[in-house]
Amino acid sequence: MSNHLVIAPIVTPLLVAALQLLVGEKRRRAVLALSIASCVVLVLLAAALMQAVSADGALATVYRIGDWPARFGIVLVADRLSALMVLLTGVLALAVLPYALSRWQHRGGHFQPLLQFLLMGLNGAFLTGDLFNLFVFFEVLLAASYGLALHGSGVRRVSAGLHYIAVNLTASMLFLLGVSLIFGVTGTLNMAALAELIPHVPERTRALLHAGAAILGVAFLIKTAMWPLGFWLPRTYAAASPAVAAMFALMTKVGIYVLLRLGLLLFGDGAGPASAHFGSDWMLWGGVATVAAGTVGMLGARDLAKLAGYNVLISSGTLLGAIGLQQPAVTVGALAYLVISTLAIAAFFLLAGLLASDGDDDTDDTLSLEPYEQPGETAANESLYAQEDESRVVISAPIAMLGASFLACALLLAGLPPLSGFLAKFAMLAPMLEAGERPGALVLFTLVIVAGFGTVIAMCRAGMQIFWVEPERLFPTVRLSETVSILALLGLCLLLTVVVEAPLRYLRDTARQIHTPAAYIRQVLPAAEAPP
Amino acid sequence: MSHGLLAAAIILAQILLLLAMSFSIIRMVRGPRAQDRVLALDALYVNAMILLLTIGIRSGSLLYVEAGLIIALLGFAGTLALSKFLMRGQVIE
Amino acid sequence: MSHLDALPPWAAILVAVFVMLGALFAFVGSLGLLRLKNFYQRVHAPTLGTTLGTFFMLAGSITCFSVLHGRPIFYEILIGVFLTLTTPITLMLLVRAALYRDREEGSADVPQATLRE
Amino acid sequence: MTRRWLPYPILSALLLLIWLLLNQSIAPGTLLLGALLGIALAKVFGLLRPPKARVRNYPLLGLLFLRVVLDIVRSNIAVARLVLRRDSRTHSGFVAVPLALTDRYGLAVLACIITSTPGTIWVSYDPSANVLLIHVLDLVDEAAWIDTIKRRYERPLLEIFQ
Amino acid sequence: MPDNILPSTILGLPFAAAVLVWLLRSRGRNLAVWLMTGTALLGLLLSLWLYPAVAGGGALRQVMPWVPGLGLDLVLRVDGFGWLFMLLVCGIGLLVGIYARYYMPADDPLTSFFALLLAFMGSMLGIVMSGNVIQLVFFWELTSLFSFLLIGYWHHGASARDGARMALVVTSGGGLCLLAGMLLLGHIAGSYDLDAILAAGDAVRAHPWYTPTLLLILLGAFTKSAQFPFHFWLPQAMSAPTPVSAYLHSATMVKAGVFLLVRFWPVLGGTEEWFWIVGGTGLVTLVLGAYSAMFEQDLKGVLAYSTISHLGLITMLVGLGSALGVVAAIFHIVNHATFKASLFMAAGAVDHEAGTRDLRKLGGLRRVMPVTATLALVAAAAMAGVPLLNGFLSKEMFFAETLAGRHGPLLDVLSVVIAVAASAFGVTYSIRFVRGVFFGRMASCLPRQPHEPPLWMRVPIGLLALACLLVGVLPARVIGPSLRVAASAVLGAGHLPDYSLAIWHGLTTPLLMSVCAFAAGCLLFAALRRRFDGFEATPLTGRLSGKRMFERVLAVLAADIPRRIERRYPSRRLQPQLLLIVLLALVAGTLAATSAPFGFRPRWSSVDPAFALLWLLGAACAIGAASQAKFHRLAALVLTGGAGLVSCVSFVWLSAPDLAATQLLVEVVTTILILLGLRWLPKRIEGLAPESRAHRFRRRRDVFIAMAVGLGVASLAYAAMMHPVADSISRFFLERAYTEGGGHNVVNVILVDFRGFDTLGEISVLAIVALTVFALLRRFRPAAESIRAPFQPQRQVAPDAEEAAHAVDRSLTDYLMIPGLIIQLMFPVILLFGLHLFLRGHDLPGGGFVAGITVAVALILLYMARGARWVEAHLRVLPVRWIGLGLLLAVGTGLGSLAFGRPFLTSYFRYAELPVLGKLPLASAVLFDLGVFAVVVGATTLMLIALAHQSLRRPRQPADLPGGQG
Amino acid sequence: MELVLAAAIGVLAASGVWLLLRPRTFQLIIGLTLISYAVNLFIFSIGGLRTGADPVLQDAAGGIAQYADPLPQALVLTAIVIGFATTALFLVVLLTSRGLTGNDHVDGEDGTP
Ligand code: NA
Ligand code: NA
Repeated sequence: MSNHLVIAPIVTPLLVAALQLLVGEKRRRAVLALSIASCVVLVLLAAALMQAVSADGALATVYRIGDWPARFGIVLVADRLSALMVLLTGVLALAVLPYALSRWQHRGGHFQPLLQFLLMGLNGAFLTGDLFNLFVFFEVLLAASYGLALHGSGVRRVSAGLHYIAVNLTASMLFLLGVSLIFGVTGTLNMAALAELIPHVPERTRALLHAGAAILGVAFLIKTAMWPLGFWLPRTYAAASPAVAAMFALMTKVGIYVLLRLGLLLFGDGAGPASAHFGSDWMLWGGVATVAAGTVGMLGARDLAKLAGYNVLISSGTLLGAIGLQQPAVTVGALAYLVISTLAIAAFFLLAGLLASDGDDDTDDTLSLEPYEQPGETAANESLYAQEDESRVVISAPIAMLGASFLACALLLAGLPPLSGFLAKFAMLAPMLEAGERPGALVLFTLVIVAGFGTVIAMCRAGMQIFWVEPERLFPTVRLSETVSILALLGLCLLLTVVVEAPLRYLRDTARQIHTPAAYIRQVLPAAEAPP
Repeated sequence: MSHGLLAAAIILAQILLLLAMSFSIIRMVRGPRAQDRVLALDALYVNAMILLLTIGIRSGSLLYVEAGLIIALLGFAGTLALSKFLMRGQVIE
Repeated sequence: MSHLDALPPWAAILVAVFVMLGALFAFVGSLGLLRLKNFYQRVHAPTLGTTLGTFFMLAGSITCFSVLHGRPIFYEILIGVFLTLTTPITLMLLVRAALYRDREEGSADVPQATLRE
Repeated sequence: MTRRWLPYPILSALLLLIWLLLNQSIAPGTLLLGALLGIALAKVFGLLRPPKARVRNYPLLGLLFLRVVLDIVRSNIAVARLVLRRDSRTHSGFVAVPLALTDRYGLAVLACIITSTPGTIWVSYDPSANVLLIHVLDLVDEAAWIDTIKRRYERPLLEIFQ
Repeated sequence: MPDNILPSTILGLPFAAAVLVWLLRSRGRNLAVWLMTGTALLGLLLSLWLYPAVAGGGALRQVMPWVPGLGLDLVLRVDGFGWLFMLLVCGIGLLVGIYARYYMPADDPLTSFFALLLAFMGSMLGIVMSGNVIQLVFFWELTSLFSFLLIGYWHHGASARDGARMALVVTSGGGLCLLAGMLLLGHIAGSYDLDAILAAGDAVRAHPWYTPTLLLILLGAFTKSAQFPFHFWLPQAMSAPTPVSAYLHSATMVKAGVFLLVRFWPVLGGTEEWFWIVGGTGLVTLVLGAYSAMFEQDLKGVLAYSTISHLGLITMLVGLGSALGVVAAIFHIVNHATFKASLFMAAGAVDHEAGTRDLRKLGGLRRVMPVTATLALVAAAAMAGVPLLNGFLSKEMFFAETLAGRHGPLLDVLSVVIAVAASAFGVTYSIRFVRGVFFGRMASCLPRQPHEPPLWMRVPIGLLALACLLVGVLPARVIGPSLRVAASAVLGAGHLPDYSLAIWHGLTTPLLMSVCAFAAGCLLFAALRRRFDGFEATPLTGRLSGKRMFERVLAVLAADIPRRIERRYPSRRLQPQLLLIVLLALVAGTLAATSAPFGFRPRWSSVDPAFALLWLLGAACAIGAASQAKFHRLAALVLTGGAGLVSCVSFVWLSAPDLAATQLLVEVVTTILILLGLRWLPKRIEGLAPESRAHRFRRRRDVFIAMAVGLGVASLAYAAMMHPVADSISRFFLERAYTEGGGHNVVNVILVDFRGFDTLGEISVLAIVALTVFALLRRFRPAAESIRAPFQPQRQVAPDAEEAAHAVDRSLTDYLMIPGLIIQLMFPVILLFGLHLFLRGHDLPGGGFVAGITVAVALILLYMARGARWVEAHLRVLPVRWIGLGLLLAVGTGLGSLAFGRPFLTSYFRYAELPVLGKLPLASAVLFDLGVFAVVVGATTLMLIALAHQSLRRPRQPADLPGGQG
Repeated sequence: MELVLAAAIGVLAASGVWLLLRPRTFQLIIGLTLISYAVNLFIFSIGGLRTGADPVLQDAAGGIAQYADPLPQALVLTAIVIGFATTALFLVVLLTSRGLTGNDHVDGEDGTP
């Protein structure tokens, strides 16, 4: 009876990664084929999962790992929100993969397995219904992200990576403290069970519960790069190789996802008067501050990748504020914005990589020692970093394509028509006015619009500099695969301008579902499975 | 009576061992040379291992011997590495 | 302390003596670590703990559990075996390193190097 | 055939013994598994191409063992006294011992003996000159120490291993 | 074609054509021209076709579902007002298309130009046809975007770029304000549908958010229509190709602002705020534009400022608040579009033929281009408000409206005077325009030899001039019905004010004002005639260049200040970031913990003195490590080891042997790892750098913060320990571990069965980290001063060099001969112990992880004792293979249960009876644990060895690096 | 017991946090190690402390009250392993940083002592 669709998005990339390790780095084609297959399968799986959870009457699919009752074992729960995030992960990975194939993956070792591990971690974080398991998957995706962020080495990456790792290790410590406090107070780790127990936590331990939640919250806010916890982000993302940075566009969204999920599940309306909406003001005002800081940073940024990095901050601040409002209608818009901004920022990172790819080769270093390979293969060392020959279809003079892509990114990020960025922003801003009685709502509303204006200015300045001021500027040769990635992401955004209603209906159902968690709880913990 | 004696003996032994450990730690802090600190760490491990045996006796469970076994068999790896580092400036060459 | 109540008095006293003796030797060893004047003297002290200190404690443990379980249990012996094998390695390397470092500093208290040692 | 399957019988036997001790059982399953592991791990040891060893005199080995145990107990008490003595002015120093023993295993055993005995410690060994340098905590007579070591430990070891 | 799909056809046509032009760009410019003109003509004809549908005062609506869920359907709403604009957009678009074909340089393929122009036309149509305010904003921003691209069409010139950027920033910024305003409006009205909003006027005006809403919408309108103080972008936009100026910057885009004002006049108008803001802005713009236009030297500059002025006039008309004003505004919109478009085209023709637009250089061109001169004369006369031309009529209405003032004598008189003055300025610059170009002395030394432009460039100008004349002569016949339809659409069919479109109303005050203005204008021109050429900038206002101010403000607000702030972000420095994190966590935790009453009383439970003593030691180690970490790394490492050992003893003390074993082994491995790395760190010697006061302060501050954190964590821990929850899920595990999990060691059963999924993730982390470490170290470059081997081996190796025949590492092998042999002997013993730990893990402390680390330690010991080369010559360790296999095994075990129809990782457990061996437990979890074991072995050795190899490769020469390791 | 352990956790955390805020990479890694000790003990202590409890199920199991709480232990084990992995990674990254920037300051630029 169990629907293995739920576990598949986690196991597939893990399996593929293991196989890639066994196949060995040297057999490049086999490794690539595995990666491509994995990403395609992931998209298909996610689509099927989405289909399954959005069928009529379906609430969520619960998968009990090890066949233990949900309350005690680890469960995976695929509801509309998780399915959406899993699909987004798959789509992003599939779109970014061709780009990574061209020349970027050879700047260091084991790129493809690390990417698969990242996908495993992301999908796991989105699907798990267990708080500690969430920690584990966070660590998986973080570890993979460390590897990917450092991919290619070099001063910039390593010193940014050092900060990134230090900050995230600290965050992981906070995560553990928070989880253990919550477990200590409630005696459970299952999210649904927690939601069920929190209203009944005795008053004498409620303070502990709140402290745990607050510490946990800080950990997540570090991941979402809330001001003033997010100064690491622009630098890290700018230093990462473009394909990696594009995948990272999703990383802050994991924090958003968790805050959205746990915020509403554990501290929604049903959490009792003492705990309801715990921390939502922090998120709102933190989001406001983050948008402001991101806008200022973006206007001050001097290179494209930094600019993109600050756009990540703006996006995550916007989302943080929006989910801090805890209004279903705002959530709908926020989810739309989440999807669009992720795709757009990813595309922008890829584009920035192409536009600034000269001078990036400071990291090339001849390798000396390969103790773990057969001596015969070691001789092929030099070719390890040679450029890829599979996809060497090079487009010369790609200025029109690059320019159009840049424009599209700018429009998407600024939320200007005709692309879906406008719709997403509208969908989020309009209901914000309904929450007008909360002072932060109007401030956020204003700031989001101001941030859009700032984006126009910054992107206009950057774009004109690149495309208009220096028309004789030497554009890099662009490979077909790189173009494919960028166009796929932007095309998706364009598609979402036209096909809006069905996705939006899905998001509306999603928001309704996460704002009324009773059904989720019932689904995860059926009455028949009462505690022994 | 004899059981009271045994209980007291165990507690006293534990205190003695902890004092022994504290001597090691004082030596660790005081130095003066790196080799003194490493020696003290080694002694600390041994004392801890003996302490684990007393805990095992007190709780009546053989399971705690396990941890002692690990210290006896593998605890030296750390001090070995430290010694080698002092001698050669690197651990593996 | 419920487990220990099952011990017969003779065993309890024997175990108590073993435990005390073991702790005492370990204690004296570490005291030596603190009191002795220079490194080459101090390096001898912990051996008390690794030899008789451990030995008595193991004896206590073996007595205790053999009596408790009603059958001979020599599990702990392995600790002694392992310790006897591993302690010399560490100490040899450590003293060698100390000697080297003292020679480097030109200390007069240590013998100078032969061509190869 | 035996050489091929059981290249290091003593090691295998010792491993089996350790296995039995670890598992605290002599059930047939444990024995079988222990024997298998003993053989397999001895083969792994063989991969490291250790120097060849031959023990010629087992009884002497046992005697040496008893002698060492006795020495250890004596030295324990002596060193404990030394530590507890109020004025801790002891004369200690290095002693160079010229050796006749060259067998690696013999030297290894000697190292364990000297280091395990409180009050003496193996410092370094010069294989070209075959001179052993030890440090003695309570050094009164250098020559006596050289004699003790050569007589009490080296000679039996020579008999056992060479 | 039925009416109800006509609007969408009209709207869709230009976009479709734009895409087509873009796609067929290889086919050259003629196709583009045909598509442009054809589309515009078709649009014009179809719009005319719609006349019956809107003539009755009603509105034609076409609704296409887009995002109904957001209240956002594609509503096309054609009423009389919109219809009039559609005619304007399509009509002038047609003429501009024809004109551009001949105007643009012959070598320009024009495809992207026409594609943009078509897209712009579509966007403009979208604005005027929007029946939904958000949709309106959507198209509004599109016009900003396309105008940006059109202005920057010749982007190799700096002025084009600056102009384009300025236009984009100003108009899209306004557009965002408009979006905000429309969102507010929609919120107030409860719908974004235009009809609903138009019907909710009273509610809107009474709403507390009325003023912000009004301001935001006006910001949108004013920026687009170049109203003061946003007017400066329009003259800059004149760097665009002239057809663009003619189309966008006179006839269409800038009219979008006033379109908006008229459109929302019924909703927002009629209030004090409206009067003051709109009327005032219009007035200022009117005067300022007209005044500045007089002193421009650039032909297009004159027209641009004149446009600003006329837009100000229209704005003022709308702002005055009467229905008649609205009618006049609509009328003037049309009139201005016709004469200004034709003037721009004429100016373009002059530029095209003469090669310059500088009024000081031009002159006397009527002799070489008489047709153009005549047409320009007519249009300029219309602009000046000469009777019998359309400009006269709307200006009459404007004067009449200023006279009908109801805002106090002073204001009424002032507005009349200003109106006349601005009109006079208009006359002056019109004369200057015509005279400066076509009359006077024939210009010499022009860049080109001027002659009459091609016929098809003159035709559009002629048609527009003809329109000026026709409207001027036969207003009621030509424009009357359209104007009525448009005005009634805005005002409501029954609320049309009395007005008459006649040339002659008798000797009225407005006529008198016209005459005055005309006379004054002529006089002014005469007075200043000789001095115009001398003005480098506009007197009085010229120093306050809007452009420069804008650039400055933008540079300061959007670049300098942000850059300065951004530079102060601690993004390059880790310490402040960590400090912020720690502080925020501290504050958040404290606030949350004190948000609810703390319900526990401290209980002095029995304190075991031995345990207390143990932790006294632990604390000493921790604090010692903290204090030594800077200058005495080895001491710190040793002390950290002490603290770890103490916590390991505590685990045993508190009945957790598994934890103790794991902690111990991990600590051993960590120590070795750090030692392996220590060699690459720089020497650090105490007391070299004197400590500054700031550093001392920072240290004290950090001590304080650290103590606060420690206190906080300790209190949380204590509180939590005092309140263990009664019914934790642990009960379940204890009850089922043996019966259902098949193991006595509950902890291990949890790890490999109940929560095996965590373990799967955990070994993945290990694998990932090992791969990362490996990848990173492959490109490791040590610092310059650590490249040389440490001094010890150098010194110790010295004797080696003397007998070079021997192997390199004699000193190493000799030194480690005896210890190495013992370690070699222990190798199988440790492996045996590791296997033992593995096999019994399910029932007793142990398990895959501990066993894996044990095996890894065995390997490392061997490496330490014998050196990497020796070990790799004897054993082939393939750590990556181990990792891969381990992961595969773990996942495979998990997937195995799928074959039995059970979920992932469902364990299988039973006892097998074997002949000699007896009962053997068979648990699938053991297989899983084997995977864990393999991953741990692989990952740990991979990391350790990769790190160890760094020492190996350095002292050697690069030449012999790759091959000779085996 | 509780009080002692709480104080121990506090001291470990404080020492670790202090090191975390220091400028040298080595200080940072030692700090992170100490903090992870503190966190591990914290998680462990959450289940309540027990001395002399059985860590492993006996065949003749009476009640389950006599056993130590296994879940926090399992969580700590996972945390230890993950902490080990990330410490190793951090170490290598700090070494690489030291190699590339030439110093051991956390920011890669040697300004402060
Ligand atoms: Na000794
Ligand atoms: Na275990």
